[in-house]
Amino acid sequence: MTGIVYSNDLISPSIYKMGIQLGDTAESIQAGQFAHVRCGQSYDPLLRRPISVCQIDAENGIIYITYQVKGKGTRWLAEQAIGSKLDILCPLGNSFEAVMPADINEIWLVGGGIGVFPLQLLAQQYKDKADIVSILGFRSDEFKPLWQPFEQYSKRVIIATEDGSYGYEGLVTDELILALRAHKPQIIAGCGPSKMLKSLACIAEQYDVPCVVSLEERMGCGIGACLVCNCKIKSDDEWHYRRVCTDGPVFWSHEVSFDE
Amino acid sequence: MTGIVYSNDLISPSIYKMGIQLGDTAESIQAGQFAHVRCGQSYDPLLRRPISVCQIDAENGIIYITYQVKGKGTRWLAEQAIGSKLDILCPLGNSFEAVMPADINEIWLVGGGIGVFPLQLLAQQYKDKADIVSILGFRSDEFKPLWQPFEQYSKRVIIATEDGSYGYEGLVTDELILALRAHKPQIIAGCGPSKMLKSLACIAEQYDVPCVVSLEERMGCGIGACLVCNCKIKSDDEWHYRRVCTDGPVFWSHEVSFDE
Amino acid sequence: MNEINMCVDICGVKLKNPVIAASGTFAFGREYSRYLDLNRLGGISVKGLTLYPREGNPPPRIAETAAGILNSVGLQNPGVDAFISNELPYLKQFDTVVIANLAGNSRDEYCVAADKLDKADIDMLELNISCPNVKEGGLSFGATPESAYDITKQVRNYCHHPLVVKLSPNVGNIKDVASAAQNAGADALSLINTLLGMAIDPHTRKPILGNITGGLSGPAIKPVALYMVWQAAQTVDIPIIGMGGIMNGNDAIEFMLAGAVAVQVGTANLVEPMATVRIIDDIERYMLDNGLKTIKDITGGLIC
Amino acid sequence: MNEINMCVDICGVKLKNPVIAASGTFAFGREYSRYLDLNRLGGISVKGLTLYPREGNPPPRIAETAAGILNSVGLQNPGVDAFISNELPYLKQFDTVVIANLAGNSRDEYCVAADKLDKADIDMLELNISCPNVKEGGLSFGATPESAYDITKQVRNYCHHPLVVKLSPNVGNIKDVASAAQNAGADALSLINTLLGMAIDPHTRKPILGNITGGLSGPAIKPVALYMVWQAAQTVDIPIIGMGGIMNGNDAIEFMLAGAVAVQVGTANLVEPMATVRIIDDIERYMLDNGLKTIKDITGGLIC
Ligand SMILES: Cc1cc2nc3c(=O)[nH]c(=O)nc-3n(C[C@H](O)[C@H](O)[C@H](O)COP(=O)(O)OP(=O)(O)OC[C@H]3O[C@@H](n4cnc5c(N)ncnc54)[C@H](O)[C@@H]3O)c2cc1C
Ligand SMILES: Cc1cc2nc3c(=O)[nH]c(=O)nc-3n(C[C@H](O)[C@H](O)[C@H](O)COP(=O)(O)OP(=O)(O)OC[C@H]3O[C@@H](n4cnc5c(N)ncnc54)[C@H](O)[C@@H]3O)c2cc1C
Ligand SMILES: Cc1cc2nc3c(=O)[nH]c(=O)nc-3n(C[C@H](O)[C@H](O)[C@H](O)COP(=O)(O)O)c2cc1C
Ligand SMILES: Cc1cc2nc3c(=O)[nH]c(=O)nc-3n(C[C@H](O)[C@H](O)[C@H](O)COP(=O)(O)O)c2cc1C
Ligand code: FES
Ligand code: FES
Repeated sequence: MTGIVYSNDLISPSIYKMGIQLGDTAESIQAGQFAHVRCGQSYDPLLRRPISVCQIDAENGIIYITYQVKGKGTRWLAEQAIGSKLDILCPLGNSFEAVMPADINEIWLVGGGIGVFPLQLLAQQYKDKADIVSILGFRSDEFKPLWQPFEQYSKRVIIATEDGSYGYEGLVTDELILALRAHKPQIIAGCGPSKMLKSLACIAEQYDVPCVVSLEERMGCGIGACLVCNCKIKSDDEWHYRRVCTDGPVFWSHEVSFDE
Repeated sequence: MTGIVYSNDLISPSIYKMGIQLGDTAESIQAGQFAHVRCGQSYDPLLRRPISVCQIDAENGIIYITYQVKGKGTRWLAEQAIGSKLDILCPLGNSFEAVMPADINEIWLVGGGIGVFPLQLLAQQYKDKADIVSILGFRSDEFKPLWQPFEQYSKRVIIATEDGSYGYEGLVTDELILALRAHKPQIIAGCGPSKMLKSLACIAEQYDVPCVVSLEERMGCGIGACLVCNCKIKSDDEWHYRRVCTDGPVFWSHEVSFDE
Repeated sequence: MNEINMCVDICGVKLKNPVIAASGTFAFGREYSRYLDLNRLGGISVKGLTLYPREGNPPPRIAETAAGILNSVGLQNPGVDAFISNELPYLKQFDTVVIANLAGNSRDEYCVAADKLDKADIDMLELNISCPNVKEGGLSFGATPESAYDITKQVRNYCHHPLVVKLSPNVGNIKDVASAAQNAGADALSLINTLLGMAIDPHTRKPILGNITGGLSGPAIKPVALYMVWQAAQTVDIPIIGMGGIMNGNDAIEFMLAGAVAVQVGTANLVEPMATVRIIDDIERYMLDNGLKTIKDITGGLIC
Repeated sequence: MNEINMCVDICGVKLKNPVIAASGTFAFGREYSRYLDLNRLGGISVKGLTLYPREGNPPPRIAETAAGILNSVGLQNPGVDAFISNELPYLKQFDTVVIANLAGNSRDEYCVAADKLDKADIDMLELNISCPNVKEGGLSFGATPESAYDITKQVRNYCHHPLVVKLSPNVGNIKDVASAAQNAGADALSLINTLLGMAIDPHTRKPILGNITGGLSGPAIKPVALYMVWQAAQTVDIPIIGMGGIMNGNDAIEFMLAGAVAVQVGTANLVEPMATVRIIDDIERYMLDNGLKTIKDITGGLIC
């Protein structure tokens, strides 16, 4: 499908937020789902890039993605002017809603770095149904624009920065433990680097709180056909490879095998 | 060297004229020389594209190229906005001046289609030294903006169009023969498709008029090192491969072996 | 009349057009049915099947390279039995040719699986002796003319459907392997499978793929694929199905000019789910523009 | 101290850094001296030389492909004698290692030319048994372990300088050819030369190259080259010079991590005349950033 670039702004060091006009599709998207974006007509870069939808303006048919410029694909994205056409497959993936129980009224969002984007849409979509606490970690306060959107949707926002330049100094998981000692929420939803997710899964198990996580893996098709995006999912004593693009990206944290 | 796009306009069907700020280099360029332009940072397209310099604004340090959008490289060029940076090697190649005798005071320019661009700069640079007659062929009158620049520099401009929509209907070489029957100029300078150049070389030989031509060949380095751009050049009974990028692109027509 | 006939006949099997989805990039068709009408395809070569189910290799399984991708899926598949009971009936609903792509670890495994598939309702068998992503088997069968001859001969005994042998480009001389497969009884050849390759992350100093090495596909390999198809076409008399980096109609035509009667489209599906259908349309337009009436007017038409 | 030492020693020849301009893309250095200081280079491998002058193949000799180029130059060169009298003295003015790249049509031709070069003031001989663009000779010598062994052994007799054998990727198993060259007395290996390939213009229905086929180089082939360098490095004990699609410092580092002590840069020179110097600077910055003191800290450092 063709999207039209509606806005494309640098909001933090090497992080851009882009609005894309997608029409009626916009309102059908659930948090955790992603857009698979072709970055130009050239064969270099060749593959689409998966980017989470982080905000929806359903009324105007606009979705927002926030992306860090890392390599060829995201660099190309950053160069696109307002009005440019984007070749997009969207929405792809299962979504948090598809995995979580239906009756959620209290949810803690635990995210690190660029892993906060799918949680942002989750916050937007659950703000009226559930009490939201956002516990987010960043390198420094330069990334303030990444946590600001959470403030309007959350009962409470706890920020940890690695350099202590804002909020608590340290890891987001440390703050989570402190908070869990005081109260156990109905469910935790996490997204971030796989090391962080691994700790999160351990903590959730230890405190016996249900936890869903959104994973990232290198992708090809994004639609479930090429089997390159797999992660190890345990069920009983067995494990199987499951596709992050269609079986996920959201899984129960206790099912994910993080050992690789 | 880095050039800055100064202008980039569609002037005829799929033909763009681009001004590029090159600073002091601009005034040193001779007609027949070309710019070797990198079309983006991607590896697809990978090679630079050779494009003749067709006009110079020495005062402002601006060179002009006119190019037809054919494939990936020229399509990329057409998308460049004013102010964009271009990675350019320029000037490359020998030039008409380097091949022709020093005392030229009468010159006929014979060009076809996009082959007229190096001749345009030749006209600009010889307008005060020599009487210029331009005999140019195009597909139709849609390409009028390609011959208009010749009008201010030439004593006479003869246009042939394949569909007869302007000037004479037919081939530029037919018009050349008619003109040669009336008068033989001191020298002919030609550029265009190789079929046209082959006829031109025959005609020049037949009428015994010295003739220089500017050739095109697929290029790699453009600076004489990779030996991929060769053409067959005769000298006495022998022939040798010569590099179009550095030994040319301008050669005496009687030396070129057009048989391939 | 401007009637264009895009049909091709490969050993008695009629394809409505020469465009086949390549094995491993199209799964069993289901995922693509959301994006295109499977009835439009000349054929579908399904994900490589093995006798028993396989989980495949550890992630990451894909690395992007310049104009190409490396994959190290390693034949993750549900096994031949599950294919026959769960996937084949789905595919047979559509009016397109179903090609079963078969790989194995041993001669016996190939033969038992070939026998099962042969008794099922497939249209052709594609013998994959060129998968670079499994330790034993796969590529090792396709690496020399002798081993290619041997495995083709064995499987031939169990296969009464047209037998397509899929060749590896990781060989010294493609002509020898092509001849060997033909001599062993192959009804057709398909080529190329992926080129062995590798990618390294200079920062972590580790290979990008979990399996260290992988198979290179996509536009990057097109010149190599085209060369090998051209070489094979000059060597054998049986039909050739060409592939390797086909992204658009012009690419497909180049392979047919070089001697292919049909083409497979792989990596392009990962980039653009509608790629196969767009390529069919492109070929039709090329035929119209050039006044060609049948695919025979293209195949082998290279002038040199 | 932050002293970085970029020197590498290849069989007793000292290169000030591991970056060598690849044969056929750098001519005899003259053209590049306008763009960069030749003294900065680790070495220069000159255009492939033959005993007698050669005109090379008919044009067109280059076709751009996705992230790559096909070339069919066909060893156009002035011959060994003219090289020694006209080009070598020019190159010897610079403080860089001069590598004579040698090709031939026959064993005798290789040997006579090697003898002439050996007596001249070169620093190393690179035996090109992998040129895909000449009918006899070239590639055919590098196609099998046996023929590679034989020609290396022959030339070894005439070569008292370090002998680098340049391998072809158009083989079934690079390990076998690498071993053969080592066993025959090669002091070092360089790889890869170009992959055989082809490009067709669908409109004219003709091959784009005058010689129909050509050799593929550039970023497109990097994954294949990296794989082969890694394979060779695990097989032989002699130094390996890696190449194939190196465009920047990271690419060079990947080859060194895979086991190369030095790298050659080819196609990149055609795209950007300053490529070699930029790559040297990139490697230096990588070493600084990662606290590495010598190239040995990179070579073979792949973690897997
Ligand atoms: C489901 C999902 C959602 C994501 N959401 C976001 C988001 O909202 N914002 C954001 O900044 N990033 C997100 N990412 C990561 C993003 O896809 C990569 O940063 C991006 O693909 C890098 O592309 P590049 O061209 O900049 O980098 P390159 O290094 O040039 O990429 C090379 C290849 O590796 C792949 N790749 C590299 N890093 C990653 C990664 N972390 N995950 C998956 N593939 C990778 C690329 O897709 C490409 O195929 C998400 C990833 C997934 C799987
Ligand atoms: C000395 C010289 C001067 C030129 N001056 C002009 C000019 O002033 N205006 C203009 O429109 N064109 C000019 N050309 C032709 C121009 O270089 C090609 O049209 C252009 O390279 C096509 O690139 P592309 O990416 O659009 O096409 P693609 O088809 O994508 O190109 C593929 C490859 O083929 C090469 N190629 C394709 N056609 C030609 C050709 N005719 N000559 C050389 N290489 C070719 C490209 O450079 C590239 O390497 C000149 C060519 C030469 C050699
Ligand atoms: C992700 C992926 C999985 C593949 N799996 C198989 C397979 O199971 N069996 C097979 O014969 N080929 C497999 N291939 C190879 C393709 O069928 C095809 O031969 C190759 O990719 C070259 O074509 P392309 O460049 O169009 O992709 C796979 C390719 C890719 C990219
Ligand atoms: C135009 C051109 C000419 C070449 N000529 C030679 C040659 O004469 N001798 C040789 O050994 N290799 C030759 N090569 C191969 C390169 O030296 C190198 O092995 C190959 O191009 C891969 O490296 P690259 O991808 O960095 O170009 C040539 C390559 C190109 C592109
Ligand atoms: S990316 Fe293809 S199956 Fe997930
Ligand atoms: S383009 Fe390299 S020598 Fe002319």
